[in-house]
Amino acid sequence: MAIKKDYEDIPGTFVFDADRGREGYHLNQFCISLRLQKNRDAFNADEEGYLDAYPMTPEQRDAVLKREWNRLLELGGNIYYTSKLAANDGINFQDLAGIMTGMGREAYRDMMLNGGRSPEGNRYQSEWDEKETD
Amino acid sequence: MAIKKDYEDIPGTFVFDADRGREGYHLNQFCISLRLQKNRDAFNADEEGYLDAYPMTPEQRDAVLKREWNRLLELGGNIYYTSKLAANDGINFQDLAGIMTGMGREAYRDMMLNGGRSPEGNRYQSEWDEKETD
Amino acid sequence: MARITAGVGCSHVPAIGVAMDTGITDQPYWQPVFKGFEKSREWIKEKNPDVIFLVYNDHCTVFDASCIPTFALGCAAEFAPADEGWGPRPVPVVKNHQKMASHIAQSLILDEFDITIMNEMEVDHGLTVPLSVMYGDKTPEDEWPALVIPLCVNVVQYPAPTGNRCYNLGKAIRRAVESFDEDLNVVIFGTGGMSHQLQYKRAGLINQEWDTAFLDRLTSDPVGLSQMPHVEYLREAGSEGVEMVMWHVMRGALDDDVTEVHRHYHVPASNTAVGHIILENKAS
Amino acid sequence: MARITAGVGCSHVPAIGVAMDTGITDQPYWQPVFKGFEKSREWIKEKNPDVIFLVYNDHCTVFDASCIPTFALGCAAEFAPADEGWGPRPVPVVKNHQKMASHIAQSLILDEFDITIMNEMEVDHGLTVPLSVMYGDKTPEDEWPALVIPLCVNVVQYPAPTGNRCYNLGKAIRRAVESFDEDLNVVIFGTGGMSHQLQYKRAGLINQEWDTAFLDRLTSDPVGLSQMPHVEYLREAGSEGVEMVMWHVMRGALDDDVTEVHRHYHVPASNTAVGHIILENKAS
Ligand SMILES: [Fe+3]
Ligand SMILES: [Fe+3]
Repeated sequence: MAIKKDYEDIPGTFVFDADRGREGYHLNQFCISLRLQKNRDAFNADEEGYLDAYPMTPEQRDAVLKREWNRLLELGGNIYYTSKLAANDGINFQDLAGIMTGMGREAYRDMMLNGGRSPEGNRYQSEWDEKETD
Repeated sequence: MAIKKDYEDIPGTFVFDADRGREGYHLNQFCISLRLQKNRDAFNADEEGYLDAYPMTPEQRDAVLKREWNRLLELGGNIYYTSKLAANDGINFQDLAGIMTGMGREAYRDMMLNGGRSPEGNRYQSEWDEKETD
Repeated sequence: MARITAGVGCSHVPAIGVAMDTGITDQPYWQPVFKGFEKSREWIKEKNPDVIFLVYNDHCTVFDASCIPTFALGCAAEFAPADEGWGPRPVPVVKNHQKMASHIAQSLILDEFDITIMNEMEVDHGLTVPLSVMYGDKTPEDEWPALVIPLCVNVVQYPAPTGNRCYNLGKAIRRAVESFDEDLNVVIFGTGGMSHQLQYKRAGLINQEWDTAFLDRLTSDPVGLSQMPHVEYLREAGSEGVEMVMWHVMRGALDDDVTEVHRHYHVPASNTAVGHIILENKAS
Repeated sequence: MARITAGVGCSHVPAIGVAMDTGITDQPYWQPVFKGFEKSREWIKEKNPDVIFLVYNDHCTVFDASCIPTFALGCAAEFAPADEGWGPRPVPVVKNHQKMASHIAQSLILDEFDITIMNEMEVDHGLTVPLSVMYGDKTPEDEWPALVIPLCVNVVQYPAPTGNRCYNLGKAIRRAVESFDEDLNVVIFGTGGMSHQLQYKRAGLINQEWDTAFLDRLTSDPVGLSQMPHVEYLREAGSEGVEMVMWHVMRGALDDDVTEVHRHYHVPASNTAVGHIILENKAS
């Protein structure tokens, strides 16, 4: 594609562009349906049955059922959509971030109280690759 | 309002601007609901009951029930919406125009076959006013 | 690289669709309407575009009054013909070049056009009638010979986008198409018009002189033509004649210099003057 | 004549709304967040705007992925708080100045901004949290002290409108407001940000240095600031930091010269740096 994705070298980040939006469409539409109580009730009563109405891929469906929060993003989900599924489970944005970063709830909360994740070393994928090979 | 309505002196014409759109909102939303067969069936089975779901003015409601096609436009309807009500009644765009112009179906069709209504004398309200006082 | 090679201007009168769908195109009333598209059907078979970028308007069918986008770009995989009050037209589902459509959407937004992206959408006669007149009879079991990227323009709720904005949008669409890597032959359609008024006491207005000048100026003076204020369309070409602003999108996407390869004009189809033009880039 | 007298930039973190709605604003975690809005509440009581033009984004609540407008202007009579997954916020329904909103819509479209008109719309925390922090606790039985015209900007599906486009939209909004005949005091809000990333392995990114420079340049270099490319927001301020483009709409609607009358910055609120600024036109 001739529009260069100049944002693809940001580490640990998905930019929700058209390609991701196409891939995640039905997954995201499922998630947003949970913003209404009647849909939350129906989903919680029968998750598998409720999901049948959304033609997502088997991988996406599996990630929903297993609440694999990072996998959902890797498969085209967007955080504002997947957070509706998290809200249904009683997980707020901060605790969801604790899970996605692999830090856990307490360590993540402490990081935020100490000023958050520094941009230093977190701007380019190459900086993360270096860390891993250290 | 400081946006001048430079189109208000066109005779026999409503320009569907924001003021008309606000006035006709529920009337038009009722009309467009008839684009679906299940709604046409429900409306045709019980017009009054169906209209209760749309908080239009008594005048608008009355004009719907009486199929007063010009009155519907005067009360904020737009032709693309009101034509859905006409379609439900089996009236197509051309016959609807025959009614709205007061010419009747045959005379209107003949006018169209002869090249349509000339712009001469039909550009400004003042031209119509003169004709009336002739 | 994808490239836009030609533009088609075309009325999209619903009654033309009804005439085709009910098989009455050889009746004396309709015969001259369709006669003028014979050459067009040969032309498009010859041209054989991969993709049609089709500029049209919805007629309060798919978009109700709750949400009125100025420019809505269809990015769904396909678009089913809508029920407009008398059942959906019996024509094929319209298939999109979805990847190109979303490339164009991204490009247009970065180019500062404030597009609304539609990932689900049905389409009304404004889109399907031009396909029917150009490609002839097709049943729901057939396929349209080209993929179609729909751009739906608000021309019902005043104000429509200006002619100038539409013309510049055409230029931005061209930039977007030319930055798409696949080798594709794209034809752009501008639809609607010509002069017509469907409503109230002035219904039936037809202005052949104005229509003819409009068709002439598409080749001779496209920039000047795009500067026409809304009130002139409304007064001279009827309240629904303002649909003609969509032709400027088509014209803007072409070269400054074009060749008119075909024109057709006939009165009436229902309440409407039927107008049609085919313009080719000289280099193509 | 209506006039825009001041601009407010303000984060709209949902957790701030939750803290207010559950009455925990005096807990040590939240106390410094709300402390910084004490002066703002006095200021807005003093300023007492008739209308707030509120630029915000929906967070996949009211707009799902089927229809994604770049700029959606709320023209409905009122806007109810939406259920975002844990029930609607217990705050007043938002009342519009409907006539002014549709005047602005018409003016913007004629000014070649391709607005989507919303005649029915609910609103999420992006709109209600800034009202709550500025006006304090309100129950559903209360009324917001000002009418509100909402402008919802797409910042979720890439690409958001450019900073330049947002800045110029602010200028067009000003022209629209100033051509409205009623004598009204209008304050414009730009909301969202500051640096934050809610998603994936880099979640929790905060860039205080970048945020501070952004707040500084709103007064000293607004035009230069509006030229920042999307990738800089994404890289430096986190993937959700791109919300900051909405502040340029606010800034563009003000005079070139403004006075910063208040600033507040605090980390954290949930995953986010809270930023807030009040700018007044010098002449006001
Ligand atoms: Fe049309
Ligand atoms: Fe936000």
